[in-house]
Order: sequence, then C-alpha cells, then structure tokens
Amino acid sequence: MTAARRAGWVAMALVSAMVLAACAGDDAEPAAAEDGEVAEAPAAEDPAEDAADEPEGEPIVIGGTLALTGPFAATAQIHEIAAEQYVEMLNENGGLLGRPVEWTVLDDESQADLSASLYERLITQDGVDLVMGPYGTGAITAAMQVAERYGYVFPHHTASLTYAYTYDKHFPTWFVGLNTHHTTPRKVFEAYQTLDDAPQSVTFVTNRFPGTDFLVYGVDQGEGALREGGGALRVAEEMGLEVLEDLSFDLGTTDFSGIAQRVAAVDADLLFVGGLGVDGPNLLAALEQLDYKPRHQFHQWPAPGPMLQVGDLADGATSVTIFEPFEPYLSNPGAQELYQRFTAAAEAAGMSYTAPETQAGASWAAWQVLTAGVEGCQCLDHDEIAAWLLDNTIQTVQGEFNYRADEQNYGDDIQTVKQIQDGNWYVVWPPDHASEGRDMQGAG
Amino acid sequence: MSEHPLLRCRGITKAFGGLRAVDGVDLDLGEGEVRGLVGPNGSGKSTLINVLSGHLPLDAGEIALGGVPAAHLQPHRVAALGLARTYQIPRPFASLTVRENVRVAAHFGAHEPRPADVVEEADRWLAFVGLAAVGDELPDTITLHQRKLLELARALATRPRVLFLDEVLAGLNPRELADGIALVHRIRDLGVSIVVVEHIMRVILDLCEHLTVLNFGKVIAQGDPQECLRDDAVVTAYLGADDA
Amino acid sequence: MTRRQLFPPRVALGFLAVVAVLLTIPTLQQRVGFPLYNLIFLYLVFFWITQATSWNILSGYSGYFSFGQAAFYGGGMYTTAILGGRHGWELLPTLPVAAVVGGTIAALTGLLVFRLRKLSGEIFALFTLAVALGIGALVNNWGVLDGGRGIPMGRLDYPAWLGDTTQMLYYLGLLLALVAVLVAYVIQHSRFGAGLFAIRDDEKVAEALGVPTFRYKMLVFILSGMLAATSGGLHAMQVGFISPDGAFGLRIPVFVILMSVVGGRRHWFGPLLGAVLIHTVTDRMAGAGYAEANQIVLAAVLIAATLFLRQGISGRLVERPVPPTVTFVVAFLLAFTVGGQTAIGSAAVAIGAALVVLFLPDRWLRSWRRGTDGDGPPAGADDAAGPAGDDEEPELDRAQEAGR
Amino acid sequence: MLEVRGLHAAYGEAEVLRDVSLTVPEGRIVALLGPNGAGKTTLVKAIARLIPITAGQVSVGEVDLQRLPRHRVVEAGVAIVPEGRRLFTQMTVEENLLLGAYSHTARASLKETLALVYARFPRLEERANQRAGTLSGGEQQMLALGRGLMATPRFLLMDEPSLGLSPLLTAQMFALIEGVTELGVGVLLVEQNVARTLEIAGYGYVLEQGRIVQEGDREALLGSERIREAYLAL
Amino acid sequence: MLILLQTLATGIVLAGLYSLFAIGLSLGWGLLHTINFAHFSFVLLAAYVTYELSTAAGWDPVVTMVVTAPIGALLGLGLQLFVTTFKIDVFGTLIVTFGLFLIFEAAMAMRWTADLLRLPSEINPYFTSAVRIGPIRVSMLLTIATALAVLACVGVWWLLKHTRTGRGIRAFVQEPEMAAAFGVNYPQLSLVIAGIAGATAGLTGTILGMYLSLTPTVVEVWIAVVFAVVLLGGLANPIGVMGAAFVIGMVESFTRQFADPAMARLMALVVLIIVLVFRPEGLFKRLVQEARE
Repeated sequence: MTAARRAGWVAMALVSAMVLAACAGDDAEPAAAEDGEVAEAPAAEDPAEDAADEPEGEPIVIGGTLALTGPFAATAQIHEIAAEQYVEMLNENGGLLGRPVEWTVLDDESQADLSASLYERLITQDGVDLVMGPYGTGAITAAMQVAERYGYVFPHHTASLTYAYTYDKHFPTWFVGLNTHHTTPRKVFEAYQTLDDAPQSVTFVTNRFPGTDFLVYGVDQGEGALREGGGALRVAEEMGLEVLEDLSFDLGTTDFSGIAQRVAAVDADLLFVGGLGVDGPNLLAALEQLDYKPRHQFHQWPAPGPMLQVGDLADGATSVTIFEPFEPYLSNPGAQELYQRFTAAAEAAGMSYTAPETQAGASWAAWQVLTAGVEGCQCLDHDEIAAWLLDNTIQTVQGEFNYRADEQNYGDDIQTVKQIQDGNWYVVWPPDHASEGRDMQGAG
Repeated sequence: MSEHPLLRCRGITKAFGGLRAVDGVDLDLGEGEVRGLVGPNGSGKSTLINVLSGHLPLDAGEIALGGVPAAHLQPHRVAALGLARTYQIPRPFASLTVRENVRVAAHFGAHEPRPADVVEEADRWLAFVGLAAVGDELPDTITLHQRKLLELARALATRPRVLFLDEVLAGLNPRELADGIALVHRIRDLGVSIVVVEHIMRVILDLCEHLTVLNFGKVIAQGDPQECLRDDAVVTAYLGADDA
Repeated sequence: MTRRQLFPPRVALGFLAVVAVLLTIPTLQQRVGFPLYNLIFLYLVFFWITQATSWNILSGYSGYFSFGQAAFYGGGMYTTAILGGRHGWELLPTLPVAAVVGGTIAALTGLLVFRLRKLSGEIFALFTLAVALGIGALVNNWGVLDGGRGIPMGRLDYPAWLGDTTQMLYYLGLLLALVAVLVAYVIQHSRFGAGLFAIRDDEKVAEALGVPTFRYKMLVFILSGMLAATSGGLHAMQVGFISPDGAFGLRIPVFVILMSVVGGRRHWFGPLLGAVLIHTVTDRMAGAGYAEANQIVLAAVLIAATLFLRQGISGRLVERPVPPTVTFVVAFLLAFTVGGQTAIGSAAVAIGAALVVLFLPDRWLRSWRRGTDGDGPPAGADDAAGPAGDDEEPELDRAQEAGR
Repeated sequence: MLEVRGLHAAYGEAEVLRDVSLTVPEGRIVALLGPNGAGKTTLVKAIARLIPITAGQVSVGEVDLQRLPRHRVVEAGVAIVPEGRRLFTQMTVEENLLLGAYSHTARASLKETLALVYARFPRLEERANQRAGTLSGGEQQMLALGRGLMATPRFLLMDEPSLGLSPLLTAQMFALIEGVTELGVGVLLVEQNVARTLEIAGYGYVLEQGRIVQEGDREALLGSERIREAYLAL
Repeated sequence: MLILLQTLATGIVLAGLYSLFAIGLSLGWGLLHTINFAHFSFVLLAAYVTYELSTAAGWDPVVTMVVTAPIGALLGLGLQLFVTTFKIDVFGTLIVTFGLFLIFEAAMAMRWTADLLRLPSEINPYFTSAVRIGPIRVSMLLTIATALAVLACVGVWWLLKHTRTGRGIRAFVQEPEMAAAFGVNYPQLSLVIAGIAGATAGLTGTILGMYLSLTPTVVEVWIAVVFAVVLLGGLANPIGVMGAAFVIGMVESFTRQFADPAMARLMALVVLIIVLVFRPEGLFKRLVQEARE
C-alpha cells in the first residue's frame, strides 16, 4: 500500500463522514426532519377524506427523543408509530390552535445522557414550542430535568419511578398513582383474593431494573414524597400471603433454568414476575422444561406478543394494563382512532405485534394530554397549559385523568388487571372495567 | 585483576531449565578499562550481559558496581548505578525520532549528574557518534549502521560508568569498522569502562586491554588478549579438538 | 520531548487566547442570544476532550490500550450520584471524592496488572474491560451502591456564582478539559512523558535506560483514572439519571478509543481533535435519525484510521498545519453567514472541508502551488501513515534472548 | 548438484552476503566455515528461501529455487537443520518427524522414511511420544536431523549442529552426519568447529564478512593460516 | 442430592452453549492471531437467518444449520482474507473487528429493525421441551447446543492433534519459518481454521435464534461471558474451552440455584479477573504455543 493510496482511503472515509454529517445537519432543522418522518410513515391517506379545517400559519413544533436504536428500540418503535399517527390525525383535523403541527423526533440511542442533551438541543437550539417525553425510565428521568430547567410542560408515557418526579409541570400518562409500588400490587392481590382457589403463598422473581425493582422492593425510607415504603413484597405480607422465595436477576439474563428450579421447588400458589419484555416467556419456557406450570402467575410488563406466542404456558397469566385493544377501553375517547391508525401503521411497518396496547395507549394519551392542555388554555404558554391540566379532567384513551399537584401530579391508580384467557388478553379486574363476560379465572 | 574494580562479579550463574547458560563466571572491570568478552556461539555472552544489566534475574552470584551491590536490582536501578548497554540488534524507540531517542536516555540513566538541559545533552551525544545530521529522522529510515550508532549515543546519554557493547561493530565494512574502533577509544577516553562483545578478533585486539573468553558458560581464559587467544583451551573451543 | 521552556510564548499565548474566548461565550450567549444549545454542545465537547485525553495519557502515551475507561467514568459518576443524589451533598465536594475513587480503582487495577502479573497488550485490554463490567455488575447488585434501581440526580446545590446549570456545567467542564489537556501537554513535554513514550515503544529498553517503568505506569494510570472519574462525576449532573448499564457500558470506552485513534494517540492534541471531530459528526447525525448510518461511518473511520493512519489526524496536521486551518475558518464563516447554517452545522461543514484539504495528496497541493509540476515523490504521507513493521527487529532480538 | 551463484543478501541496507558462489554435490559433505557473524546462517537461510536475496541464483539441478513458492522449496529437495534446532517443542517427537514429511513428495514414502529414521536413531523411536521440548540437547539435535531427513531431501543444510553439545555428543553427531551421505544426500555443513568439521567434509569454503575468502579440499584448508586469522586473528 | 445433580446438569448444558459460542473465537485468536470481535455479529446474523428461514420459508429451525454454518464459514474466510491482505497485527484485529461489529450491528438494525423477533412456539418446540434423564431435566435446545459443542470441540481437537493439516497448523504457529521450510502452506491452512471458526459461529447463531428474542443489540450481553470462556480456556485449546465453559457454567448455575441469581454474571466476571491475575495464560494450557513468547 503506497502512502498516497493510504491517504486517499482516509480522505474518502472522512469526506463521506463529513458529507453525511453536513446533510444530517441540514435535516436536523425541523422542517426537513418532518419530511424524513413522513417519508417513513405509511402513505395511507384517503384523498376523499373531507379536509374540514385546513390548518394554516406557522407550524407548532413539538420535539422529543425516542430510543430509535439501541436496546430499548423494540418498544420505542411503538411510541414512534403512535406519535406519527397522532400528529397525522391532528393535522387532518385542523391542527392545533388552527396551526399545523410538526413532530421532530431525535434518536437518543437508548442512552439517558444523550436524551438529556438532545432535549437541550430541541428546546434551546431548535426552539420547539412543546416537548413530548422520550421512552424509557432513565431517559424520561434525565429529560425531565432539562424540561424543568426551561419550564417546559413535560408529558411522558412510560416512566415508572413515580417518587422521583417532583417537577410541577410533568404530566405522566403511566397513570398508576404516586404510590404505585403499593397500589399496583394491592390491586393485583385483591383480584386474586376473589378466586375460589385464592393463592396463599407467593414467589417473587424480579429483574434488577429500576421500574421493576421499585415495584417489588419499594423505596428506602425518606425517598421522595412517598407515604409508603412498601413494595409488592411488603404488600403481600400485609395481605397475608406467605412469601416463599424472593429471587432477583440481572438485566440481560437469558438462562432461567436455575431460577425456574427454585420457583418449582417452593411451588408457591402465585408466581409474581417483576420482569419486562421477554423475561416472562423465557422463565415460562424454563418452567415448562421442568414440567412445572405455576397455578397463578402475574407478569409486570411483558411484551404482549411473545407472551401470547408461548401458548398454553401463559394461559391464565395476569398483568396490569392501562390500555388494551378491546372493550371497555375501545369506548374511551380517541380509542377507535388509535386502534385503527396504529394497527394499520404497525402492519405497514412490519411489526410482529400490531395491536395497540399499554405502550401505544400511554403514548396516545400523552399526546391527548398535551393537545388538551394547549387547546384548553388556547395558548402555548407552559405555565398556563400546566395550570389548565391541573384544573381539569382530561379525557384519554385510558380513561379520565385527574392530575393532583399534591400527589406530584399523579392521581388515582387507574390500572386494570388483564388476563390471558383462551389465547387472548382480557381485562378482568376491577369488575366495573372488565371486558364483557370476563372475570378473573383461577387455575383451570 | 585490580584490587578495587569498578565492576566486580563473582560466581554469576544463570540456568535455563537444565542448561547452565552462565556458570559461575567471575569478571572484573577496572576504571577506564576496555575488556573484550568473546566466545563461540552459544557460550553465554548475551545471557551474561542480560543478567548483569538486570534483564534476567540471576540464580547465584554477586555483582557490585562501584562498591554498591547490584544483583537482583530492577534494570532501571542498575541503570541508575551507571551501567548501560547496547543491543546486538538495535532496539530504537520506533515512534520517536533519533534525537528523541537519545533524549529519553538523557532524561533518565545514571542518577547524577543529571544534565541541566537534556536537549543540549542529547545533541552532544548525537554529535559525538556522528548522527547530528539525522536527528529528526525516525529510526527505521536510517541505516543499520546508523541505528547501531544510535544505540551507542543512547547508552552514552545515560552517563554510564560501565558500558556493555554487544556486537555494535558487527556487519560493518572495513572503513566503518575503523571509525567504530576510533569511536570506542574516544568513549574510553571519556573515562567510561567498557566491555566489548565482538566476534572479529582483530577488532578485539585493537580495542581491548584485557580479554575474557567464555565457553559453555564458563570462563576458559582471562587476561592479555594475545595470550588468551593462543591459549590451548581457546584454540580448541574455536577450531576444534585436534588443532592442526 | 523537553524544550528549553515548557511553555514557549507562542503556545502559552495560544492556550490563553483559546481559554479567554471560551470563557466569554456564556456571557456572549446571554447578550447576543444565540442558542443556548451551543453551550451544552461545547460542554459535551469539553466532556469528551476530558475523557479522551484522560484515556490517551494512559493508552496513547504508555501504549497500554484500555477498554476499561467506563470503570473510571462510571466510578466517578456513581460517587457523585450517591453522595449528591442520595445523601444530599453539594456538587463540588463530590468531585474530589470522585477523583479519589477513580484513582483508587486505577491503583488497585494497576497493582494487579503491573505488579502481580505483567499482562500483555490484548490481555490487558480485555482485563480492563472485565474490571469495568465487573464493577458495573457489582453496582447493579449491591444495594449500598445502587442495587439496580438507578439514581435520579435531582438538583444538587453548587455555588451560585457559577450561574445556571448549563453555565455551571460549561465552566466546570471547561476547567476539567483544560486541566486534562494541560496535564497531557505537560506530560508530553516532560521527563515523565519521555519515559512513557519509551515504555510504549519498548518497555525493556526503557527500563534498561533507567525509566522506572512500574512507577510511571502506576502514576499515569492513577492520573488517568482521577481525571476520567472527576469528569464522570460532573457528567452525572448532565445525565440526570444514573444506571449501571449506562455508567459502565461500552459506549464511553468505544468513543474515547475512536476519538483518540482518529485524532492521534501520540500527541496531546490528538484526542482533543478527535473529540471535537467525532462529537460534532455524532451530534449532527445521531439526533436526526441517522444513528445507524452514523455508527457505520464512525466504525468505518475507526477501521480506516487503524489500518492507514497510525499517527491519527494530528500527525498529519503537524506536518501541514496552515492550509486546513485556513480552510476551516473560511468554510465556517461562509457556512455560517452565507450558508445560513447553525454554528454547530457550520462547524461540521468546516471540519469536513478542512479534512479534505488535510488529506489531499501532497502532489495535488504542490501542483496547485507550482503549476503543473507534480513529479516529486509525495513526502510526508509516508510518515503520516507510519511504518508498518516497526517492531520486527526488536521482536527478533527479544525472541533470541528468551531462547537462550 | 546444489548450486549457488553470485548470491547477495542484505538486511535493510546492510549487505550481509556479497557475491557468494558454492556447489554441493550429492552424497558429499561440504563445509562452510567462518567466524561468528560472517554470514553463514544468513547464507543457509537464503538458500532455503527463508529470507529474500537481492541478487544471484540458487538451483537444484535444473530447478531454480527462486521461482518456487516458499513452501515448495522442500519439494525441490532442499531441507534444513537450522541453527538452534528450532523444533516444534510442544509437539511429540513423532509429530516432529511427521511434519518433516509434510510435503507432497515426502508424504508418498512416509512409512519407509520413518522406519529408516527410527532405524538410524533408535533413541527417537524410544521417545516417539515424548514432547520434543523435553528431550536433552543431543536428542533434540538428533531429532532436528531426523526431521530434515523425513523430507527425503537431496540436500541437507545443517547449521551448527554441534552448538551447545558436549565434545562427546559432537563427535556422535558428526558420525551421524557422515552416515547421512550414505543415503546419497549432499550436506552443506556450517560449523565453527574447523578441525572436526574437516574430518568429515571433503571440501570446504571459508566465509568472512559475507564473502567467500577461501575454498579448497580438506588438506588445503587445514593448513590454512587464513582460517586461524579469521577465527583468532593469529 | 437431586437438586445438586439438577444444578450440575443445568450447568453442563449452559457450558455447552458457552463453548460452542467461544470455540471459534478461541481458534481465531490462538491460531490466526485474530481477536475476532465480529464473531458476535456473525452469530447474530446467523440467528436472524434462522429466524427468516423458519418463519418465512417454514424450515425446521434446526435444519437451518445447513445454511447458517456455511454462511458463517464464508464470513470467517472473508475476514481472514481481509486480515491477511492488510497484514493487521493482533491488536489491530481487535480494533478493526470491533469496527466491523459496529457496522454489522447497524446494518442488521436497518434490515430487521429494532423489533423483538421471536420464533413462535409452534415452529420452535425445542425452546420449551426438555430432555429427561431420570428425574433430571435439561433444556432440549441447550442439549442440542451441547452436542454441537462437543462435536465441534472434539472435532477441532482431533483435527489439530491427529491430522496432517492440524500438524501443519500447530507447527506453523510454533515455528512459522521452519514449518514453511518443510512445506506448510499456511495461507491455505489458515483459511481452513477461519472457515471452521466461522461455521461454529453459524451454528451458535441458529441456537441463539431459537433461544432468544432477537434484537440487533441482543448479542451484547454475551460478550463478557464468551471472552471469559476464551481467556480461561487457554487459547486454541478446544478441550480447554470446554473446561472453561464448564467452570463458568457451573459458577453461574450454582449461583442461580443456591445464592442470589442476580449475582451469577458478577461471579463469572470475578472468576475471570481472579484467574487472569493468577494465571494470565488461562486455566488450561494452550494446545498450540509459540515456541518463544
């Protein structure tokens, strides 16, 4: 290799890098970013649709980041599709305050620190009018501090460390109450108590992940504004369940055989899986290899598709939800639009599980909250938007939100319990929210 | 052997596995002395140098440099006592220029006197060996001969009292050889004591006042070079048992 | 290597001028009102300069290639997070503690690898990686440190005269970067640096020439750990939410290696250059949904730099300083004023242009200058690319010695 | 006939061999003498194509070795017993021997050659499954020779086979080398040990600083002052 | 007692998967002086291929090995040619293949998106079924992996130890110059090794394709443990790889069974660090060693 050729190689590599960088620089401008997004979105617009109120004027720019790449990208994709669909719907229906809406989404690569600096960029360089929260507890927690620094209203959909969010203009749509580490397990255990074969003992299997860890183990005393130290472990004991085993595992664990053996060995009535994504299916597979099926099983945040794909193993499994693609949720305001648009877009994007459920529901609700605030105060002033949201009941696909300032902007826990029955998810608890003809089923 | 030699080695022994590469070698070096160290291939010369400079731990024996015990010291401590060496195949710092190579040595080496200005010090030694012109070159762009000179300059810049020259003159053409011999004499004139490892006996005769001959790791002759080379044991070691 | 003066007037003035300009930027920002993001952007550049430089004084100068940067970065970050986020310390006192933690991690690791066993290059690299992942796993499992839940930083107090959070990050980030760069500069031009360079090229010969190799390696390892950890501690404020996989993951080591290799590992200026370059590119591309393309391009640059550019960009820049600098300034001004780009966008464009000029074959440049005469052999390029087989002969010699 | 004509070789800029020419007939031992550093090892390596040459030619019969890919030189009939033995120390004795017969030409008669080598070196057969690194010095040298023979060479380049051996072992080794010629193999024997070497070599060359300075038959060389001069400056 | 045996069995099949994953990396490092970080990319690519062939083309996932192994082998060959062409040193290969790893990761993210891809149970019965030995049960999938691992490791061991090719390779690694002098054509033999190493990556990929929900970054969690096995195993020692995998598998299995399961990975790393400190050459001897270090 001659020196000249070496230099040539290097030059080529660097030049292409720079050209790309310069192009990206251009595209990072809000207008161009919109083009990029539209190009990706399915072109399923109906020209016959009556363009009732054509939005006009300066567009309102809403910015945010999502984990478009990296380990959280699988779920963040759902939020991207939901957001695209919502904005498209908004613009078809007259926009916001009569102005068109642009959605600028940047990629935080599943990194909390990147998300934080990208929000700085969106707010202080790109000058977006509004922001939407990112995906993932870490990114949301980091980004919220940026929003707080600049006083931006900060709707967010999937943050789970409720106690950590003290910002007065954050608006969660993972609407589980401030004391979710207390209320969530209580709700689940109450549902199980209605059964004839109500579980008397429980085994916990917990992923060492911020959200799941918090829910099962609660917090240390004096952390945040929580009234309860709690955690599912404590709640179980309070409600008279005997805790037979308490196991935790690392994020990224793939081999569950050892854990499965310990679960099977103690054979508790209820298996409480404080896991997320595919932890549940993997654990179930390992249990199946031992010919063991838990009599009752609860999974915190399972990926909905994989849970159904494991078949009989997951029959009777419960989880908590805030939105599902069936009644009674489909009667909530905006749920039909969400269902139709999301399913079509997810199919077009080639997703493996196309129905909108908790993740898409939370995302949609966050957009509903944001636009409700803007339309409510008829302004883009963050203080006024926040004040309006705190003063009013917000109608969302999840149901009604009543934000309470004294609860760090959380309100009641509106989660419901869902269960896999006959190969599908159904809401089974509380009774007034249950899917038609469905109730909590015991071990069959 | 003088009463108080600068470098005093007794019973130096180093074995690799079962093979005693250096076997109870005694070696003295007086102030300002130039001593030849010769022996057939594999007789243990390089091992001896590696042991004395601290590169290899010795199995037994004593070393004293200027009266200070120098056995079992780390090499940089040995260097601090004033012992420097060159390598048979030059080992310059490849990413540093010739001048920078010498500067590293000027920075470190013997503890005193530390030069006030390493830049001047380095340039002085470059000029001394005749490499001033290639000071800014990288070592791999200069000739092998120049690299050997660089080894020398680098060793000198550590301000040694004892210098081991491991075949610095090998592979030179006759004119370079003459220059090299003159250079070694000039180094001796600076007051540095020198041990020369060399295969070309004429060079040894030109350079050395004393000779130590090794074979199979043992000293087989020691003393006046001419006499050593006529010694029966030496002749046998080199030419074979039944000398013609 | 040692000059007669550590800071010749030209260098000292240069440093002062750059620092002076950088110090005025926050004030300027408030007066003129250009986007606040530029401050954050610059803070991040400072952060990467500090990280890359701290890596480089160990791995670039002494040649011990570490994959374990995250151990220091994460260690510092968690120190600040635990003391500040959990126990309510003010920010500033946590930083010296972070430095001590980083230095301790480095010292313990160094004792293991340099004293107990002399680990060779690849093993050293993977060992440091294992240490970083191990500390990460420990933090993830031990409730006293974290236990897997992550630590939200909340707002830490700091002296009010540092301004708002952004300004505070900016000033402290600048200070750390300045310290790191000065440390790197001073080392490079001192006896210490000469010893490290010697260790990098041939540790045995260095030792024989009197370089106290063990002490020097430990010293530089600890120094590197302290700098990286302090910077990590400060960065905890920017990150906002500290989790084990974020703090001890692969991203930090990957980027510092990339920056230093591309910028040049043998010069204090290299990692600085690399940090500016890589961060600007990443900033312009990653946010805009080009993360994958960005990753591919950066990885390709890493490969190309490893194969063809042993001295990094700084090696080339030292040989041809003027044309690229002029190009950079002109291109920046053009892009900013005429092209209507943002400051950062202009910087990206200008860097691109400067790089093109930097790597134009010498022959072209000469033919521009001298008309059509382009016969001479291209000088410089050879040196920039570096010798391929530097170490063959010493290897041979070492082998022979060992064989005897 | 192994023929070297006008060979030059250099390490970088330093020319180590200058215009070297020599001939080794089949079935004969030719000595290459000279003090350390004269370039003997370099010459052997150059002939075996282990290092590049700058000028000249090496041929076996009609075959020009320079035109062969490196791993086919052995097929042309040139095997090496290198300085310092350079055995595959982690492998067993037998594996070393089998590797000697790695080439396609040698593989054809592998069994017979192995039997032959074992017959000549019964010691090696006793230690067939022992690792080569654990052999004594003399046994190692034997193995190096055996490995060379396994390649069924027409010419064997032996570089200082007596290195590190006691006088008694050296004598035994030289007897073994003499035995090799009975197989019709030509040997280029590089040695420092002049007297011993010339006991078994009928012809010899003296190399000094990269040049052949003298050649001749046993008697001529034994009486040569030039050799004493070269070795001992006497 | 039963629980002890069960834990042992679990550890063994886990070790099988680890050794299958590590053997190619160990061979490349020990014999070709290539620390192939891209090995992980080869594995993931093969996993995606298994997914595609099973879902789209309806193959039995195990059968996809007839495709993934050759793909892996080709990738291995390509890399080896690249490394030889540019004469990259050991350390350089680590950096360069790490770059390749990043490129592959991004490219796979572009092709398969970040979505979780999982073989449905009905076409992947191996995932949930178990092999029963008396009262002890172990995962069918991991048992297949273990069988493949034993096949690969013992096969490679036999190749290196008892064939002409293997002798040539070992000889070359120890004494390149002498091996060449006796007719060893290393460039050719190195391709054989690179091909074998790549093929094991393909097989590993098929197993992981059945074992995991695939995302472009899923393979990252394996890096630490696989390098641990490689380093502990003593380079290019197939039996050592199995032994090291056994140690790591047991440490993890026993930690999961008898201590806090979350500590399993930490314990594995601690074992690695301790061993590296006291035996940097690994728990097992290198089968093939350079004559001079």
